[in-house]
Amino acid sequence: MKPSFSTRAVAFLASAALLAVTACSAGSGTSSGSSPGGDQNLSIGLVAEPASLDFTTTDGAAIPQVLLGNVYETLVKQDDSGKIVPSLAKSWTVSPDRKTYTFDLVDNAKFTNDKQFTANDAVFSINRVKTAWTTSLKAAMDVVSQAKALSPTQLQVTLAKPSNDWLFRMTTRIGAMFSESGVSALATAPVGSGPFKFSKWNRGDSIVMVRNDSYWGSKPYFQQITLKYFKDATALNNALLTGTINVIGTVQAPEALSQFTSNDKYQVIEGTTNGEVLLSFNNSLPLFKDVRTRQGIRMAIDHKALLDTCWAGRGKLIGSMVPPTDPWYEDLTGVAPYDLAKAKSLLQASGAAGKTLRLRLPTLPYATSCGQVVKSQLEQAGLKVAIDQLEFPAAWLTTVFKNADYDMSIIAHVEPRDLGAVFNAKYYTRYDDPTLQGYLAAADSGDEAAQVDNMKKAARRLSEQAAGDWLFLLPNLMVADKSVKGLPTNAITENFDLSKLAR
Amino acid sequence: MKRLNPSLIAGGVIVAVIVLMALVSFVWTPYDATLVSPASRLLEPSWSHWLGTDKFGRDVLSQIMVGSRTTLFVGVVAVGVAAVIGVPLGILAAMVRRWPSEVIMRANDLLLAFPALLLAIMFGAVFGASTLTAMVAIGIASVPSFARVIRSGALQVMRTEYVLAARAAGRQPFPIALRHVLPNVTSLITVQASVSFAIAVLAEAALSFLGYGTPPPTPSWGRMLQESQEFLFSAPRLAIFPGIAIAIAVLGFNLLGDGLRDRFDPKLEDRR
Amino acid sequence: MPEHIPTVHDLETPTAIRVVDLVRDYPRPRTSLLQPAPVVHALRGVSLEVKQGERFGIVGESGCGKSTLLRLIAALDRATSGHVIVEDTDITRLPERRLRSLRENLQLVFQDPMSSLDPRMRVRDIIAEPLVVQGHPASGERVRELLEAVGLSADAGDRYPHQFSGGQRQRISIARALAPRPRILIADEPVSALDVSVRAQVLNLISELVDELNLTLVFVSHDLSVVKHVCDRVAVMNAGQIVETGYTGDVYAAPQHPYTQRLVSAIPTLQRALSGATTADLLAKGESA
Amino acid sequence: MNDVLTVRGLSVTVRDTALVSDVDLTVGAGERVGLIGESGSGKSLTALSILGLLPEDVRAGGSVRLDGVDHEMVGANERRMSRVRGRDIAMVFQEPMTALNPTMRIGDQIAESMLIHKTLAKPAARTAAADLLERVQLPAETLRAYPHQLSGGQRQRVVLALALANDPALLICDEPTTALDVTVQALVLDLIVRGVVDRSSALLFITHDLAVVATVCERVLVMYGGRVVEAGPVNEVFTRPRHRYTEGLLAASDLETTSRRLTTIPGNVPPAGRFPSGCVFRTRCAHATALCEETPEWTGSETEGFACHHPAGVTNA
Amino acid sequence: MILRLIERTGVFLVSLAVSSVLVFAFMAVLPGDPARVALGVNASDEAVAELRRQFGLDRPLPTQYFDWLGGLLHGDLGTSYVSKVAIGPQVFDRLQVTLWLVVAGMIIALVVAAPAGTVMAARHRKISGLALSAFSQVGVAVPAFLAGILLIVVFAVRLGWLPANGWTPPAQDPAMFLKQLILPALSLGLVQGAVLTRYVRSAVLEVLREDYLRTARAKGLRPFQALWRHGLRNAAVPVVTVLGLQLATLLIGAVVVERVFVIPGLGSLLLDGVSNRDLLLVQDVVMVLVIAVLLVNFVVDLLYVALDPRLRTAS
Repeated sequence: MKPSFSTRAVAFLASAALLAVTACSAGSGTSSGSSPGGDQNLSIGLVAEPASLDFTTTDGAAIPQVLLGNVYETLVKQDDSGKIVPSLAKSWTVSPDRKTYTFDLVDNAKFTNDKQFTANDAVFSINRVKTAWTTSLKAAMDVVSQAKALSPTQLQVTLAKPSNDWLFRMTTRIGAMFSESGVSALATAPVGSGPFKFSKWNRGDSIVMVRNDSYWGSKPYFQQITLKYFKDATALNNALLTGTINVIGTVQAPEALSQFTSNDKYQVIEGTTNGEVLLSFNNSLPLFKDVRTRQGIRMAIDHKALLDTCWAGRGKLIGSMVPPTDPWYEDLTGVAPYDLAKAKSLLQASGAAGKTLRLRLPTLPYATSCGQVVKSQLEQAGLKVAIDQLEFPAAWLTTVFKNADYDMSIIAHVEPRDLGAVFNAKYYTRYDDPTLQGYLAAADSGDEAAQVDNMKKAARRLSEQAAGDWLFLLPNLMVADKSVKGLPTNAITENFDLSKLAR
Repeated sequence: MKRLNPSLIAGGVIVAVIVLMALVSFVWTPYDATLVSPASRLLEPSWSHWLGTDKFGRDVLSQIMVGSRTTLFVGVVAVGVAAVIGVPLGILAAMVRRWPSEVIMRANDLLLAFPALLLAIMFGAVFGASTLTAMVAIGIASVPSFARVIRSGALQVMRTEYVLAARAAGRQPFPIALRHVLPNVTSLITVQASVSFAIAVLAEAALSFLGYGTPPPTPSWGRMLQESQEFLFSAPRLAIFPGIAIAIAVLGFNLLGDGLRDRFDPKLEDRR
Repeated sequence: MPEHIPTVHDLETPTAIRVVDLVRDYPRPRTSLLQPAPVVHALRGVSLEVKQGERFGIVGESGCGKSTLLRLIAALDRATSGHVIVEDTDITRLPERRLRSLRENLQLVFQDPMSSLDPRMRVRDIIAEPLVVQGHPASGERVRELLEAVGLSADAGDRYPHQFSGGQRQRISIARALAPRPRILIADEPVSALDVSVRAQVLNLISELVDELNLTLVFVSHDLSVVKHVCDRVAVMNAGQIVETGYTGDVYAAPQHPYTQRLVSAIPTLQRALSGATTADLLAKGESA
Repeated sequence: MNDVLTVRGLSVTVRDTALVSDVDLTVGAGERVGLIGESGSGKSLTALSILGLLPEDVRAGGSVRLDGVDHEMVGANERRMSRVRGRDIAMVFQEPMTALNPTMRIGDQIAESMLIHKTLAKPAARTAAADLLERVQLPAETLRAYPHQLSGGQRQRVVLALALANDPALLICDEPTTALDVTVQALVLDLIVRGVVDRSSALLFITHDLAVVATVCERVLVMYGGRVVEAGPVNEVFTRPRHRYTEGLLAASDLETTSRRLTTIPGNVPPAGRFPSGCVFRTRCAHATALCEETPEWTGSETEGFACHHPAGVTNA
Repeated sequence: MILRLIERTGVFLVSLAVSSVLVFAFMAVLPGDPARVALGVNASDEAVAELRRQFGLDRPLPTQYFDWLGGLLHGDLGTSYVSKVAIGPQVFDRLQVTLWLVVAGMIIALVVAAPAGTVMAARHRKISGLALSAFSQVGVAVPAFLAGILLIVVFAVRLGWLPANGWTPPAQDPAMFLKQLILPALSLGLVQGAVLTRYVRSAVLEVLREDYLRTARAKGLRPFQALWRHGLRNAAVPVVTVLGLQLATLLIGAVVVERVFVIPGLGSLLLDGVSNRDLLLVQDVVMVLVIAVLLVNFVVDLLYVALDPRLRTAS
């Protein structure tokens, strides 16, 4: 597979299914200012432990979840509503041809190695993506033709062609700003300019972050935050129940929520994420080339019942590859409503009825759970479904993702704005649709209004063509001690913003 | 005089009930064990669902009935693999000269260094997680204990005068192994098989818990237990029923093994 | 050791078994890597000759090598050096497949009536085994005949060994040995595990059969009195060697070798005891541990 | 001569099967009494019930009294019995290879018998142990040896040494030489006899070997099928047997006979507990009549007599 | 005795060598290119090739094997393909955690099993013995993780006496370390204890039938005294074998309990390694486990000699 299949970055990766909690920067609670009783500690329970601290060479959602925004900062970031707002860049301008971006940088940011943050660091960081990064995400930077420092606080980036997506990608890990002299041991000793400093990593157990007392912005409330990792959802719940942790960052067992909702010691936060749980089709197979098969399958699934059964009714039903936090969101759940009779006749017509389809599931809780419901529902519509479980990530990535040796699969795509990346001839969905590609190209190069308009068309096209079935949108479910404030309602970015947390 | 002992009776009855349950499940279960029905999810035990339903609305009793098939399959595969490799190996080690025998037993000890769970996980990684691969691994891991037990039994048989008599009559080694050694170690094989069966059932549960066991939707007690975890507080029965089923099955096979051992081992019963 | 070569009492009679300078060493498990494995010298050069139709006894205490000697004669073990010649065939180095005639002509009866019969086989199959192996038809007729010859009823064939007493089991053992119509019968301590009242029965049976079937008998025992009753000639073994050979009456009445003398004097007998012999008298010729 | 051991009406049963019935037995001080019988005759069970060491589900009835012990020993509790065992009664068992603890040095095992009964303190017990070993003609180094370093005969001598450690009033030997070679047997038998003679202890010697019992003992009791069928001085019983079983046994063990054919007792010894009712020997006895279905009365005194309806040496109708 | 030691050591070393080849060979056939997994599926072929070169995965297998083995001998376990950090210290830390857990579990098992098994054997026909026996049968039948979950529900969640999970190194906070150790050690120890009890029972039963125990009682020892002084050491021989085997099994078997109690032990490291296809890490962990098992067997062998004088020298 080639490193890039369009100007657009292939955002999705293993991370997708790891169910990263990606938190938005603006919290729902009130955030403390700069001088709270800062000797307080907080412990947060999470699910996926990073394998390394270096997201330039190691994939996965777990690393940016911890480091981005907390240790590393970006020039621009997303707010709760998905809007791009300043961070290390105070402001920026775009040239009329939409190819040149000029950023004005803050002048008081300092890395934890005591070096001042300057435009040279920004140039270094942007160029380093192309040269030193090894993960597939680096492709998002391919569109940059030149980055240069106009002054210590002014940066100019020139793109090869207009791209709305590039600026958005700069809010993700790609946009992380490194110190020129601080990249020697990224895997173990990250150096950033953010509100927290990496302190200690007890592998297999926890990562400890401490407040960066020389942070240029408003300082976090907590002196020390421990991120504890739990592979087992029940263990995570027990840890909160017995006071080992204060916050469950991602509820992996929604059925078990009742024990917290019924107890007034705890608060439960429910919002949305970017995680579209996709029932993917291998569109390169003859059977799936027939739109009736795809539509039949979509209509055979009772999404409400499915959500109730496999994720305790938590989450949102969506009709396409767009979460409600994206500007071009429309409710498309009505495009292919549950209609068993119609589903049967469509499947009959396409010749799919009676055929056996391989549903190859990654070994992840929601996939295992939803897979059984999907099987049962599709079988009522006249299909036969054989479930295969593939060990995640290694086996699933090789078999389904890389070799596309599958008929259907279920996985959550948690990368932001990943519609174009997922529905693509070269991606494992093998969805080759020039019309769709046309809309996407127009969206990327046009102005904001054109972008929103074209993205809406793209989303509708996907839904009508039934390129996949969007089972539901994973909810952002958190449980915390009642006293913890500043937890994000929605989780739509790559990082979990720790700086807003308070008591 | 060989008398039936309580262990043997209890173990035999439990195992018979499980086998019966598995057989019945082929022709009849109260409900389709794999049918997802959102309308009837998480029902308490009642007259229509004796043991209630799970989060998919599947009937727990039906799943336990069908799950007994998995349990038996698990044991049969693991014990089968272990016996098919271990028994000939043990007999061979008892019959060949000292050096080859030493080599066989050393190799056997080496296999002992790879615990069952480790093998199962590694096999799962290579061949993909499935009940079959896991159980083949468990079976292979059980080979050393089979080989050891059978070897010591076979050595005893080889020292008897009836083997000497057979050799004096001109019997070749292979027929001796088949006609004299094998029949006289069958009691050991049965005991060992019974014990290994119990171990395999436990191993399947542990592997299911780790996600290397029986994949869905095949009903398995181990996976039922694993799936029940998030309901430990809201519906503990979902964990209790398969947990009890596993414990009883293991108990049954262990009791059967103990009972058979007591029955076969003349030392335990001092009187004839 | 030329003095140990038995005197041939009758040159006319053909030799049934001839053993020449037989040595058997067993390596013991090594106790160290540096030194060679220690060796047990089970037989240190044994020579003897058994004539056809003779009743030959071998006497010795445990560990003297008599069982090893028997196994070598029956080709159940390999000699370290020396020769075993059975009916003019040197069987010492013959491969198993060429031992067919030995397997037919020479049969054994063992000591332990518990362990000498396969508990999982019916008596009928046990007795027929040597026949089946040799490729003879194992007719029910022959089995019945054999059972009858050893004084068991014909229905005994349907039962399993554990349903018989020690004496009866030894009879079954004898029937099995006789099945292929051997010319040589080797009995290894056949009565030492039996009760006295039953011992007499089995000894009588062996005697009768040997006479009737004209067998050569090699009878091994630790009990000189039993050997004296059964055998014409006896070889006394000690520490892997034959220390004395002779007619049983002579050896018993006038032992020549010091070991034999000690052995003979140590045997308590009723007559001696009733005529006032005490335990001290058993030790008359010195003691050993 | 006072009686060291007095057994009256001893019976041994397992569940409902009688293995030993109605055994009367007296051993006087310094007296050597033999108990002879074939397998299943109940002779070993008799010995074990005197010591109170029967297997768990085997029960003894009747009475066993020991001179110097003021309580009935049948059914006595463990505490009382353990005080008697090893001090007043000692026992040598049949199998020397397994009778000693393989993980304990010989010296410690011998000394233990004295330490348990506090007859001697530790250092003295050690010296006494060396002394005892010398008495059974074993070198002093044996003290530090482990059982596996000794031969069967040596081990049996160790067992004898520890049995004699506390100068017991009664020594019971249960087939002590059956597992030994003849030459070794001679030595062990001599040591046993000397051991009891030196201490004027009573000896109850159990064996199946007529010649051995005749050599060792003065008086003998013949057991068959769990009953004493005949008793008397060795010379008397072995030259003029009265019970038909004794008679048959003597004939069958006579290997000195010039005839090629030995005299036999027909049939087999039944397994323990499967002997016929009435006279236990009647199924194998050539002289048995319908009368023998009744248990024969004991004829004669306790030390000399028999239980037979058709005794030998009497012209019978 | 010393020669025997040398011989046992020789066997131990040969076993190590053979198993290292086995482990390496097994890893070599594991599907999934570690470099590609580390880089993500969309990585370019050039980048994958580069990483393979960097890790030395492009060299012939024998070279890779001897390099790895050489590293092992120097205590260098290499650098993880995925996390790019040295594996050695990680494995060492995790091994320590697992060892604490396993040893604590074994101690509990032994403390439970030795008296219970002995009583069961000594009173095997009495009600108390039978009751204990039945109890241990049930103990054997309960999966360890289920026991763990039940313990958590009762002692941590409902009663709140102990933490539900987690791990604190003893040096950091001994009190917390002990608190967190109790429940996992119990769930491991009780189940293993139940298994061990059955072996103790049969070993003691075996010993109870031995002649020397009768000799001891004939000396005047009471039944329990006789068992205590003469029986237990002899019964220990078969029990030590089982203990060794259990210890070996537990090193990896503890992974389930590690999962339930969220303990960063060797087992969970292995599971992570397998799912991340961190090949070298898996290879190292498996090798360390195998070494540990062989080492335990070796020690058990030596223990036999200490326990049973018959094995010291054949006179």
